[in-house]
Amino acid sequence: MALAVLVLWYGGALWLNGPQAAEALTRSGTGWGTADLIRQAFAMKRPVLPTPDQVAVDLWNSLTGHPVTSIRNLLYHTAVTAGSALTGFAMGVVLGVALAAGIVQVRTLESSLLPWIIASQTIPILAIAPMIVVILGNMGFTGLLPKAVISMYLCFFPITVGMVKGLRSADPLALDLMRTYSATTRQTFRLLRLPAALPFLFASLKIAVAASVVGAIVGELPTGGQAGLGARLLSGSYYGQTVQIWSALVMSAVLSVALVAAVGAAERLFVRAGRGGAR
Amino acid sequence: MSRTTPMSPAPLVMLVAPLLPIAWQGGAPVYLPQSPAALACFAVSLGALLLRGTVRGSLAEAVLLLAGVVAAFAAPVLLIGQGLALAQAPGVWVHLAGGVLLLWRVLALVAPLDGAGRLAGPALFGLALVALWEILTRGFEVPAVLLPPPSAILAALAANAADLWDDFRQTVLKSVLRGYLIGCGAGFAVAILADRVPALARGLLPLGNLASAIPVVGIAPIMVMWFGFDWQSKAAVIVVMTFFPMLINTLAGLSSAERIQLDLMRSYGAGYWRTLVLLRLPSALPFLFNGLKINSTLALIGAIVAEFFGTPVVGMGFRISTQVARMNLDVVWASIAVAALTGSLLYGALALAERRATSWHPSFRKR
Amino acid sequence: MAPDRPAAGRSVPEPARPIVDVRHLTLTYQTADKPVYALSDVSLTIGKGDFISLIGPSGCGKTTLMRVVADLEQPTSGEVTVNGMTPEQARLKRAYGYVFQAPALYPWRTVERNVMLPLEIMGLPRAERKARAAEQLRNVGLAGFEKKFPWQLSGGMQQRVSIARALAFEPELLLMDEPFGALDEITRDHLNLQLTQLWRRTRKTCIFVTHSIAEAVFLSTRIVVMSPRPGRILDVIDCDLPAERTLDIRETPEFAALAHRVRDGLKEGHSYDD
Amino acid sequence: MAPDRPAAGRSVPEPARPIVDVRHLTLTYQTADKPVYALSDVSLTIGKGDFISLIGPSGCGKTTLMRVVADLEQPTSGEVTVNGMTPEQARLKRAYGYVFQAPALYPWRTVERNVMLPLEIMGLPRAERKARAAEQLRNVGLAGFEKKFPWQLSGGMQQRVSIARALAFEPELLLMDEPFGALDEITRDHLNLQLTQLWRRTRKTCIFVTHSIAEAVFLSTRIVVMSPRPGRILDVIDCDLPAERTLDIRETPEFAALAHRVRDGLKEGHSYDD
Amino acid sequence: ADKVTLQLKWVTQAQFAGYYVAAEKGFYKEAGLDVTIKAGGPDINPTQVIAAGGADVIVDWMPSALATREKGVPLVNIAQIFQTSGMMLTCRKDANIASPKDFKGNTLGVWFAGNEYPFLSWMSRLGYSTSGANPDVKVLKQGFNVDPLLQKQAACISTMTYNEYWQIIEAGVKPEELVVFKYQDQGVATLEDGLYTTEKQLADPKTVEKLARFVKASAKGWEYAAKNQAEAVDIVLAADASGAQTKEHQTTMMQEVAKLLEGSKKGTGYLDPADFDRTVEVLLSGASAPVISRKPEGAYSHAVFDAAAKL
Ligand SMILES: Nc1ncnc2c1ncn2[C@@H]1O[C@H](COP(=O)(O)OP(=O)(O)OP(=O)(O)O)[C@@H](O)[C@H]1O
Ligand SMILES: Nc1ncnc2c1ncn2[C@@H]1O[C@H](COP(=O)(O)OP(=O)(O)OP(=O)(O)O)[C@@H](O)[C@H]1O
Ligand SMILES: Cc1ncc(C[n+]2csc(CCO)c2C)c(N)n1
Ligand SMILES: [Mg+2]
Ligand SMILES: [Mg+2]
Repeated sequence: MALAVLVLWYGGALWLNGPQAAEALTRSGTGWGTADLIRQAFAMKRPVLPTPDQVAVDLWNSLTGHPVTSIRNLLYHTAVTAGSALTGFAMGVVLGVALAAGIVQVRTLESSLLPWIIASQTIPILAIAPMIVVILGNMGFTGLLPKAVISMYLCFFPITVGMVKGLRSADPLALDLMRTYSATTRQTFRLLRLPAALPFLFASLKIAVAASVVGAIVGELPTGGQAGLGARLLSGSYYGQTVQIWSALVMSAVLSVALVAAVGAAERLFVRAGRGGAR
Repeated sequence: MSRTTPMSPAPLVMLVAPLLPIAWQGGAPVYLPQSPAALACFAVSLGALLLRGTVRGSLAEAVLLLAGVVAAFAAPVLLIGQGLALAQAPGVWVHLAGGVLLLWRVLALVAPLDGAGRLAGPALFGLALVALWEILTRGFEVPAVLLPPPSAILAALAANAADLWDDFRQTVLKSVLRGYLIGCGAGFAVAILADRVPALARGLLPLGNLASAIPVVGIAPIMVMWFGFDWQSKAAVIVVMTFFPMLINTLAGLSSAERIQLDLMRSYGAGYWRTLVLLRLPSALPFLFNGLKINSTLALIGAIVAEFFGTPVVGMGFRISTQVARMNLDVVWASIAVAALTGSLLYGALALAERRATSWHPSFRKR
Repeated sequence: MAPDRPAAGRSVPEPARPIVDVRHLTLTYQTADKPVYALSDVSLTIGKGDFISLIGPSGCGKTTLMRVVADLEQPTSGEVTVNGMTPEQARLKRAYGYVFQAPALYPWRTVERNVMLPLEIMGLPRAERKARAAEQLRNVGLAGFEKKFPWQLSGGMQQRVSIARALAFEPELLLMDEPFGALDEITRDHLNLQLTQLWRRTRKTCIFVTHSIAEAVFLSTRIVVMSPRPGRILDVIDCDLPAERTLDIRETPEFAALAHRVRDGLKEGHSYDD
Repeated sequence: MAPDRPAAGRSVPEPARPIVDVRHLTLTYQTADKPVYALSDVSLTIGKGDFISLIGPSGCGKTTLMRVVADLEQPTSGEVTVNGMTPEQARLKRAYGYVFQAPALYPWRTVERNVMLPLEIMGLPRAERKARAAEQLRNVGLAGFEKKFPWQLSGGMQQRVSIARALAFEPELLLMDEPFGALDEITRDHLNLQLTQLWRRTRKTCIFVTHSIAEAVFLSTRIVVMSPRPGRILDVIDCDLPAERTLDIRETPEFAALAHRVRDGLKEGHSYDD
Repeated sequence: ADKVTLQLKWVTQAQFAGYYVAAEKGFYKEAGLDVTIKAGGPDINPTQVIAAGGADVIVDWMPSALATREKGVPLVNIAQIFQTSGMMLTCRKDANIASPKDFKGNTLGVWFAGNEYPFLSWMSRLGYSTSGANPDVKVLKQGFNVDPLLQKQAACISTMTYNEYWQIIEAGVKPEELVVFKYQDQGVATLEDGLYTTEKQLADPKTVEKLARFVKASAKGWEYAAKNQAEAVDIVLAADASGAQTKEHQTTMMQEVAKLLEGSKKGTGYLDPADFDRTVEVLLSGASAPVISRKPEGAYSHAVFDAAAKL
């Protein structure tokens, strides 16, 4: 599988870099053959699509070439991004669950709030991210918080949508049982709705934690050349350092996947009693 | 359940209003009795509160209180209209706060309505939000380059209607719809594939996750590089963005069938596909809709964000990014409004379809 | 068959204070195609300490009636009071213990924690919860299964967990919807005995749905026979067997006579169908 | 109590070709705390056209045994053949009709479409499916409820839909797990009669779980009495009542004698517990 | 020390070397200032930041500043650092472009975000339509890098003398394969990096004095940077929090930026009113939608520069 991907990748690199490589060869005069072309396409300084080995070498250099605390170490930037992503994720979980709880429990909220939460998500963050950064910056919040807020903005929504569905998915008979106990709204929530919503919640959390990384990176874009994977992407993009972009992309993907896997592990921990049901 | 829950006394905060200045004129405070317009508004709000006990039925009460709310919102508008400064005038803000709290009660009263009345809640809430925005930006004189008032946005919407329509065609009709369909379709198909061929899933899923975990802002420039400046690159971004949520939700949905239901299919000797079509997909529908709904908003964001990274000179993202730099925030917000409206309609349509297709699900059956 | 037949029921020797008073209750379910008339003009008075069995054909509205009493369903017309209050008020006072027709266990809780659920809600201390759960599980023959999850139990065992759960918190009014339906005769007899002993000791008011005529006669102070849909009350039969009952009582002619009367009532109703 | 007791069963007058052959079947469920021994060395041979009732205390392994036969559970040790094939092969040949202990209806399908589900899988034409569903629903007394959804039915009605669904496609081997548990006596008698008539007409092989001794005696050619957990076979009782049975047969002394023997068998097993 | 917050227009790079040098070499401190330098980015609009009160001084381009001024944020130029424009249009020779009259029928990449006005003004001067169904030149909203040219998606793209042009060269394209059109040479140049503040700040003489010290120290930084380019590049690289900048590229940038500082009549930071007038004229002559609708009044002030000169 991985092999197939590698082959595809190299093929793609040849396909995309080919024209420019050919041009470069022609420019240098003298005749050239297919082997030269391939060599050239796989070793370009500014490839359209860098080859896996170029990315791997760059990754290796930027991970090991400097101490971990150095701004030239990619791990440092990954940690910066992870920090704001996780902060935003935590805030998003709180906000998302709170909104979902409100919507499920308070009828007034359901009918009036939900459509506007949805509308809020159709606002492109890239457009308002700078405003958030500027406004929070004036209120004295710089650094982590604005980025975390943008992360939160992106990740609370899947949680709210999933949780609303999940909280409503409790078996009607089980809800009736709670009614006969005259359980308080809170008790019903904690003892029934919440556990019943867990499968939905975790599906949403996985999406949300991936979104939180995107949010953190988006938050790093307007703040420009500062620390974080977003800043690396940005400057790589400005200065045409394609390999550096890909390294940052790979790191962000690895970060997301790691976070999603962590949520998956939490899921296995919390939702141990699987589905069995009647026989 | 019980219709006659008592009203919270919170809206009574507005009684403080007469004690505080309601505006400033040339360095001197203006009090309530000095402004007939504000006085009239206050009287209406107060009257609505006091007469509440005399009307019967929740709808009548809602209408009466709504009059009070409208008056509370009207007061600052009138005062601004007279050219008064409100920023340091607590009186009018207290009155407004009372109005907002009163609105909460109105929303609670209209919440149980059915049919067309279902729209009353969100509509009132939205109107109030917009009105508050207008009043606060103008009352506190927020610079238009930071946040323009809705009236300016509306004007920009009208003035730029032709451009905005072109943007809509480019972004929504060309990029979003295609990208959304392909992305959701691919996520769904791969989920099925992963479910059917676990070996393939073990190889493919981590890669799929990895690919989908790349942030939009990283993907967009690459897609522009690969697929050119036109809608194709935007659709590609959307495909990548919507793939993962659909995949995750489909997988969760496919595992949501109950054991005994699966056993039944087994006892019929039903094969994989039959079980899929007759049991696992229907029971996955709530999850599928969950994914579709989340994706509907993601697709729109994806297209707009991708347009930040290079487009022909049309598209919502193009409009927003260029107008931000030109400080035409009113046009920016007009574009955002179009995007929000589109997204909400898309979402609403999906929610309606969901209600139709999964009316059996407990979440629709019972509250 | 006359709907005012329950008047007879009200003139029971023991003039108990009415705990449940149902008057002219009608309930129609609105469905997509056509409405279902579940209950039609049902009137019934249940005194404190009564043990009432509801018996009637499948789908006649027994569950619906219990659900109305428990404030889980709103009547279309008619009135219901529980302890002089509305069902809602009674529910808020936690007057009900309800054993549903299906076990309704929470799959993410172990057997023990399912039984402790109401106790948790009522706010009992931890040790007490554990002790009570253990006791009730022992009573229904499930000691040793505390740590299992519901889906690891057989159908009858799940049913018994649900009974244990309802008994654990000693409610004022016990509503039991075919609690012993999925149990073998021996286990059932055993639980029948336990239930009458419990009832004799505590004199809780019980409303009990069963399809077993013998069980109804053995347990009840009064048996309410219902007609097929739309459910009406056909007959209210006083069970004047001695309060102190052992299983042997089922061999007596009085028992047989009562059982016969119930069966006749049921048959009468069924003549509609086949 | 000796595990080779079933040998007696095999020497039934009618030397039927074995349809189900269970040999030294043991099944242990592995759970988080400690294993549950559900079945222990069960051997049983069921001939073609047999009507076997399984009877035994709650939790003794009846459902587990049926599930093994239906290839829904894998034995820990021992062998099972169905029609000379493995249970899996038989399942893939669509030999089974299984009425689960719980109704297992699909909430997104109407009653009618639930009954048509197996017919759809077997590939019957549309008109035929509709006709069969209508017929089966009429048989179980649910005409008029075709368009309702499962959650709009009473417990007993759901159970009857599930019976209709299993009967609709006329399987080779009918596995029924307490199908009539949630029904009133009259409806139950009616369905009992229908079932024996069906069986007499088609001579399908049936394995039937019930807690009603009378029902077991009335329906079966053989009754298998099981011990409490771990389930073993205590007794296999031949029911040599005439094949043509009406409800009156229950009043005969032969019937009473058989019922007595079953009850004794059951009691004997229970002595372990209480 | 007096606090001053400076908002840059772009990410940390040699384009802003003077400020970083002034900070690093202690010029600000000597002037009794405590200066915070906020890096910018593509989506940080310095005018928005100053309108919201997040900065005292911003580095901005004049078209953007004048447009904002018309929107009601009274920005004032207090010093003009870059004397000449670094913007140009870079074309591929193999697209058969030798002079502006060859643009017709080609695709041109342009930065939007306010930078398109000089371009549009230029095109209208050349008599080319840029919009409609069949425009004479097809305009592409160019992203942040030079890929459209390398991949032949556009015949020409916008570049800065100190940045993008060298990226094309670094990608392996030979200078002789390119044709460049400097806005400066085409007579459509507008003023670029300058220092702006608000009228409100200038109303307070104390603030004017503080800003004077700031402008003087900044100018000193720039002069130092122009003279000691290698050192300046190291300072910039150290200030870059993303750690992604390359020394090679920044060195070239520093060289080119230094050229833009030259030509001032009264020393670094002096705004020549003639340049201002030319900028305004270009902006007003924009084809259909000019950036500004009327000649701005009071959009620049020599008060700070003069005060700085007296220090
Ligand atoms: N939610 C519902 N929507 C529509 N109809 C319903 C609903 N619940 C119950 N019914 C109908 O009401 C009637 C009475 O149902 P109920 O559950 O009270 O019967 P029951 O006497 O408890 O029967 P059983 O003995 O089979 O449990 C049935 O015909 C059923 O179809
Ligand atoms: N999935 C499982 N995991 C663990 N234990 C199980 C599981 N399923 C059943 N058991 C155990 O196996 C034993 C037999 O269960 P089974 O369902 O076969 O009983 P049964 O005879 O059908 O009882 P009933 O009459 O109550 O339905 C029980 O003790 C039960 O706890
Ligand atoms: C959104 C946006 N894109 C491009 C530019 C042009 N620009 C001005 S300075 C600079 C960096 C150095 O080359 C660039 C690219 C801009 N101002 N805003
Ligand atoms: Mg019922
Ligand atoms: Mg069972």
